[in-house]
Parts: sequence; C-alpha cells; structure tokens
Amino acid sequence: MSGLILDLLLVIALLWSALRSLMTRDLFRAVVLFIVFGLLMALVWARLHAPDIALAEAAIGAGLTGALLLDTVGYLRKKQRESFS
Amino acid sequence: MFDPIPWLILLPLICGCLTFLTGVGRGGRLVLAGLIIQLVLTIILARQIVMEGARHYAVGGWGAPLGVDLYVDGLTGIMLLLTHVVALPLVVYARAYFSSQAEGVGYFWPLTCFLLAAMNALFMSADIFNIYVTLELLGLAAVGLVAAAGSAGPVAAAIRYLLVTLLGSGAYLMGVALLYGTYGSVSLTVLGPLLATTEISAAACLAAMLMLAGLLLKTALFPFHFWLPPAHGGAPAPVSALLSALVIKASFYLILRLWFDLFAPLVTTQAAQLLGGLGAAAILWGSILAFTQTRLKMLVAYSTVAQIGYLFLLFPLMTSAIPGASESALQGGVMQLVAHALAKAAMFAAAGVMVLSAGKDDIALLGGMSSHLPLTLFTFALAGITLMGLPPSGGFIAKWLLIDSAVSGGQWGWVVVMILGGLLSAAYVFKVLRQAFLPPVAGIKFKPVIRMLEWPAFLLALTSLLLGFRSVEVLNLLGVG
Amino acid sequence: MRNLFNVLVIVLSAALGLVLIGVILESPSPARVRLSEEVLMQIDASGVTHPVTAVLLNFRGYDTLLEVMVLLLALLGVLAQMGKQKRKNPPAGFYLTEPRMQVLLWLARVLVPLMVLVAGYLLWAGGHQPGGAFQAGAVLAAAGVLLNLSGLLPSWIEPAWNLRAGLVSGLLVFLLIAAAVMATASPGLLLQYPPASAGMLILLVEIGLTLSLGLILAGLFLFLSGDAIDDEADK
Amino acid sequence: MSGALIYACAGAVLFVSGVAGLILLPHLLRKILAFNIMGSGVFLVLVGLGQRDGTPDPVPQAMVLTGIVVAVAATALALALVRRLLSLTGKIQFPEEPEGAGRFWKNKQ
Repeated sequence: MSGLILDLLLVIALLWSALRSLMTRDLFRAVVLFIVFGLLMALVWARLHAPDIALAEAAIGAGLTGALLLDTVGYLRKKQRESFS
Repeated sequence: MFDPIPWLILLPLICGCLTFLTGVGRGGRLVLAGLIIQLVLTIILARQIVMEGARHYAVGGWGAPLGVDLYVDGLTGIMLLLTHVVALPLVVYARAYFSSQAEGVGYFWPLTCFLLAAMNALFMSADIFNIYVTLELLGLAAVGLVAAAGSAGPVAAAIRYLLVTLLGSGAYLMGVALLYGTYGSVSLTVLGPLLATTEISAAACLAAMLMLAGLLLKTALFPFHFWLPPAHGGAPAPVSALLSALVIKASFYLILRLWFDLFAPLVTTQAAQLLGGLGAAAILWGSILAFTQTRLKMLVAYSTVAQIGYLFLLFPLMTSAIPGASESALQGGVMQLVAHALAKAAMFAAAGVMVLSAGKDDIALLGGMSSHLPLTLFTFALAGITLMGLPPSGGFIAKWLLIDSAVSGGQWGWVVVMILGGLLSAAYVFKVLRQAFLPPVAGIKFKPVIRMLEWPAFLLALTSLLLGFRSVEVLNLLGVG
Repeated sequence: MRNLFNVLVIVLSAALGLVLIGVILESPSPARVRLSEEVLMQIDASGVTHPVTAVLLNFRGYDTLLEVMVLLLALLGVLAQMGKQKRKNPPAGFYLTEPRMQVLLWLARVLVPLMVLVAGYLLWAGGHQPGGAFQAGAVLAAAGVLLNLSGLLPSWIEPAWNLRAGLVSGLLVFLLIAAAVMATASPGLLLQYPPASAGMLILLVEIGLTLSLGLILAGLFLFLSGDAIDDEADK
Repeated sequence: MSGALIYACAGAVLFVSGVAGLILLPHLLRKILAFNIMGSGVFLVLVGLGQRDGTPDPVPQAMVLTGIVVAVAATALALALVRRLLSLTGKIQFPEEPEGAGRFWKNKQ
C-alpha cells in the first residue's frame, strides 16, 4: 500500500516537473526543471526494478544532457547580451 | 557457401570508422573501394536470393524471439542493389564535386558510410526494435549531411528535418512499445503469426497507426512534406541526390513491409484509399509547387514530393480483387521506386553541376547552358523523361503497370491523377530546358567544370532510361519471397 | 489560423493520450510470448550472469553495435558544426581566479579520481550485477565534464589523430571482434560468440566501449562548449 | 493496478505532452526539451507495459538503455545545430517561411 502511494506521488512529481519545464517562461529554470525531471526518472527506474537504467538515466539523461543544455543556455544568454550591448 | 549478409553490415561500419580516422575531408578513395566491394556482395546476395529463395538470418545465432533476426527476399535484394547502384556513381561524383568546392565536405565521407550501413541494416532487418535503431542511424546521418553545407538556410532546414525525424521515430517506438507490451516480442517473424491468429486488439491497431504515421512523416508524404524541400534543396548536391534518391525510400520500404506483412490483418480498404488520396494530392500539389519554384534545386526537391505520391497509389490499387491487378500494382510501385531513385539522383547531380557552373542557384541564370554544358543538360532531360513516364524509361514501365492495374481494377480516378501528374512533370522539366536554350543572361560567366562531374550523373540517367528494357529481371527478383 | 492549429494539436494529443491510457489498461493478449523466461533459460550460454548485460551485449548485441554507431554519428554532426572556423585551443583554466572556480577546482580534484574508480567498478560489475559499459562510460564522461568546468581540461576544438583514434578505438574493437569471430569460430555468423569464450569476448568489448563511450560522451560536451569559451578568450 | 501500469500511464501522458510541445513550442531549445520528455514517456511505456505483471523483464530494460543513448546523441546533435543557427542568425527560432499557398501566391506576383 505504501508502495502504491509512493508510486502515485512520484508520478505526480514527474508529470509536474515535465509540464513545468515545458511551460515555464524562464529558459534557465526550464532546464533546471528538466534536470529534476531526469533525476525523478532515475527514481522511477529504481521503482521499476531497473537499476541499470536508473544509473544510466542519472548519469546520461539528467547529468550529461543537463550539462549540454545548461551550457547552451549560457551561450544563448551571452549571445543575447552581446546583441543588446 | 559464402554468406554476404554479415559483411554488408560490418563493412560499411568499419569503413566509416576508418574514414573518420583519416581526418577531415579525406577518405573518399577508401569509401569508393568499400562501395565497390559492397556492390559485389549485393550482387552475390541477389544471385543467392534468386537461386535459393528468401531466407532468415539469426544474428548471434539465437533466433527470434530472443535474438535479432534478419530477413532477405526479392524486395530486399532490389533495395540493396538499388542503393549500391545509385551510391557508387554518386560517390565518384561527390569526389569531383568536393574537389571543386571544398565547402561542406567536412565529415561527408564517414557520414556517407554510416548512411549506407544504416540502409543495408534497415533493408535486411526483421525486428521492429532493431529497425528503430537503424532508423535513428539513418536519420542522424542524413541530418548531419544536410547541415554540412553550413549557411543559415541549410542549418535551419537540418534542424527542422532532425526534429521531424525524431518525432517520427518517437511515434514509431511508441508503436513498438505497445506491441511488445501486448504480444511480448519485437520480432516480425513472431509477431506476424500472432497478429494474424489472435483477435485484433486495440493495442495492435493503435500501434499500427503510430508506426505508420511516424514512417509517413519520414517519407514526407503530403501533407507531411513541408520539411523535405528546404532540406533536400539546401544540402550540397551529392547529399541532395543521396537523400532524395535513397533515404526517403527506406521509410517507404518499411511502410510497404509493415502494411503487407505485419499489419495485413488490420489494414482496411478505407485506409488504403486514404493513403492513395494523400499520394494523389502529393502528385498534384508537389508538381504545381515544383513549377512555381525559381531555384533549380528547389524545383527538383518539390518534384521529389510529387514523385513520392505515385508510390502511395499502389496501396489502393492493391486492394483490387481482380487477379493480376494487385500484382501489377505492386510491380508498378516498386518499378517507380527504382526508376525515381535513379532519375532523381541523376537530376540532382546534374542540377548541382549547373548551379556550380553558374555560381548561383537560380533558374533564370540557366540561359546558354545548352551550349556550355550539353551533356549535363542532356542528363537532366533524360532524367526528366523517366519522371514524366515516357517510353522506354523505367518510369514508363512503372506508370504503365500502375495504370494497367487501375484500369483492370476499375479505379479510374487514379488514372486521371497519374496522367495529370505526367503532364505537370513535363511542364516543370520543360521550364528548365526552355530556359537553358535561351541566350545567356548578360554578364554571366560560366565556370568550367571537370568531366568527372558530368559522367556519373549521365550514367545514372542512362540507367534509369534503359531500366525499361531490363524491367523483367527486376520484376523477377521482386517475385522471390 | 495559427490558433486553430494550436487547438487542433492540443485536442488531438489529449485524445491520443486518453486512447493510449485505455490501451495500456487493456488486458494483454493471451498468446503473449514470455521473453524474460527465455532470457533466464539461455543465460548460461551468454557468458555473463546479469540478464540486462546478457541482452545488451549478447542476445541483442547487434542493436548495441548499431547504437554506439549512432553515438559516433552524433559526434560527427557536432564536429561538423563546431569545427567550422579555424580556432586556436583556449588555454586550460584561464578563468581560474574566480573564487567559485576555486571551489570547483577542489571538488574536481577530489571527485575525478573517485569517478574513475567508480567507472572501473561499474565496468567490472556489469557481468553479474547492474552496471556495464554504458554506465561506466557515462561516469567517465561526467568526470571529463567536471574537469572541463573546473578549468583543468580545455575544451576540444578539432580532434587530432590520437583523439580520433581514441574516439573510435572501442568501436573498432567491437567491429573487429565481430569480424574475427566470424572468420574463425563461427563462419558466416554475425556476433555469434562461442559460449566458452563469450564471457571473455564480452568483457573485451565492454572495456573498449567504456573507453570510447566515455570519450565520445565527454566529447559531445567538450566540443560543444569549445565554442563559447573561445569567444571569451578572443576578448 | 500494479505500479508498473501506473508508470506506463504516466509515460503515455509524458509522450503526448512531449509530442504537443515538440510541435507547438516556438523556441528550439524547448522543442529539444519536449523531445526528451517524449522519449522518456515512450521508455516508461516500454518497460511499464512489459513488466505489467510485476516481474522485471531485462529485454525492454536493455532496449531503454539503447534508447537513452540514442536520445542523448540526438540531443547533442540538435544543440550543436541550434548553436550554429544562433551564431549565424542571432535567433533561436525557425525563420517564418510560409510554405504552400503563401509561397505560391508570392511567386506569382
């Protein structure tokens, strides 16, 4: 029973972070929310008895993809600052 | 007995890795050598198919459902042969092209190797998840090639192409997930009988819709064609030729396979009519838009949109109950696929030469081309003959078979569409030819081009024309399996 | 027109979502194949004891072979975009003076050796418990990213031959093992490892893959970020 | 209803949100986020539906591992292209290019 409640809570958090990441105005926050989404996915994989995927999701899905996205957001902001100044 | 199947997969992959090792812009000779060996391997494989019939190949020796199965039959043989027959002259062409215009060569050679590897793997695969991986391999290679041109237009086109192809494979993979969840396997050899014998489930229907929608998106059937013209029209000419001739055919091949094999118990006449209707719309709309283009390569790209439409006419025609009608529909469709691949590769290659010589992609600047580059213009015209469907070209045989099927099946509507499409393609081909025979625009100076740019394209166009005389062999091969 | 399209897309996706959920909750076909049991039955012949690794590198090793090629392909695409202008390599750690960089630097010095150890452990563990080449490669790549962020490792611009060799070496090991097995042990059969040496061959493939995947994944980041840092170095 | 099926349903929701986002969001970086969310949705359905009876199934798990790697590859390529577009045009959206009817009439004039 407590497992089911945990699953439901996890699903709600997962959907919330995904939708917020798509809808939120600020790009940086969207990417941070996406990384949170990736970490929650890793938890989900652990709940689904898939530790291999959990490891890969945390390292690749959240970590590397997140780093790539953050770096691009930084680049984007720099470019925008340049074009304003 | 020597088995060429595993080498057809390993060889281009090894070739791709080695070409990457040799560095930026190099490795053309390696690719050429690899491609010649692969062509020999495909010919051996095609001979084996003709002699011994279709067969399965279990990668890893496990066999379905545990392992990944490959399957080769006549259609696979045709696709593999076509791929290599088109790619070989294009590689020669590309070497000459990039020697006169270094822009965009970058990682062209390894990307091309992986593109060919992806197609070989895709055509032979009998496992829907493995097909997903090959689709991604093909898509990313194609996008990488389009983006290599480097200016803003092609990069934007490449991004759009990438997003479309990712959306397509996402939908496809969702279908795979549903099928696995319902039937517990991803092997076509296991799923086929399961779907045919058990009650039709909602999951299978939804999976079919998602997978077909994803593949239609990748094939750029009207109204999903929006991404194709900028991507194919903006890429370097050898890339445009590879993409228009071969890459979209790969996803069409999958539609054909899934439609008549895995999803045969599910598909309805209405669905086939819908595909045919979209095909008809593609023929008319694509041809009209091709005619209105001012850039040569965009014209050729829109002509691809139109020619894809013909392929989809075979779906409604094959529903005909009259014996012989559905057979000639399939033959006509496959003939059209082969003829268009050869002709479009030739046409894009020829267009690339003209653009290179004129210095700018603009139809209005083509005046005087008839005396400056007669061979290339002749190539363009020969390819145009196939697209219009005039005898004795392969396109004529294709359209003849399709019209024959439509007439004997009593589906007259499609006949009208095909004749109209032929007239429209004549219109846009002659638009280019007429301009080329006008006197040169004042002030334009054509650059000279090397011979090796003109001959491969001519060879392709000639093959598409002479295909009409050798169609029996192709259709015999198709009959296996 | 635009609004109509938006509404249409939203309504259609919502409908698709509902249908999907309906289908998911539908009971499965009675004729369902039980593949997980099949895996457990054949696992002794696969050379490893962890089922996921057995599927990934033996039963469906062919998928993996193609998939690592996808990764190399993406790197080629990235390189083609980033290597457009000829640029000089930026000096490593040229903005190390900021205090927050000092923290990062300290972090990197502690964490990176640890991460390399973890990667080695994951690689070795993959044969019999969760872990394997992908996870190990990802951890290695993360170490590379951390080194780059802390300024110890410069971003990459144009790969020299030794870096190129490193990037494809693991993939070539995979391909050559496939070719060698085909030439000797099981003629004409792709990726069919003889059960006796399967464990050994898979370990070799995994070592190669870990190295190459680590470099490629790190490369995706290091080549991409090469762009931005270089702009700053110009000023 | 087992836990696996709950996650499969969540996967369905993520998939359609990702598809809608991929089509509708104008900003290219958000399209890339949407693609990743769509992919995660498919992976959840693949594993969740495959393990509907609660026993772990290594086959879809291995497939998802493959899928995650493919997704990061595609993301990196997309980001490289987006950055290139940004440095060429200074914009991170598609240039509005009306195709079809609009283009047709414009050329006529």
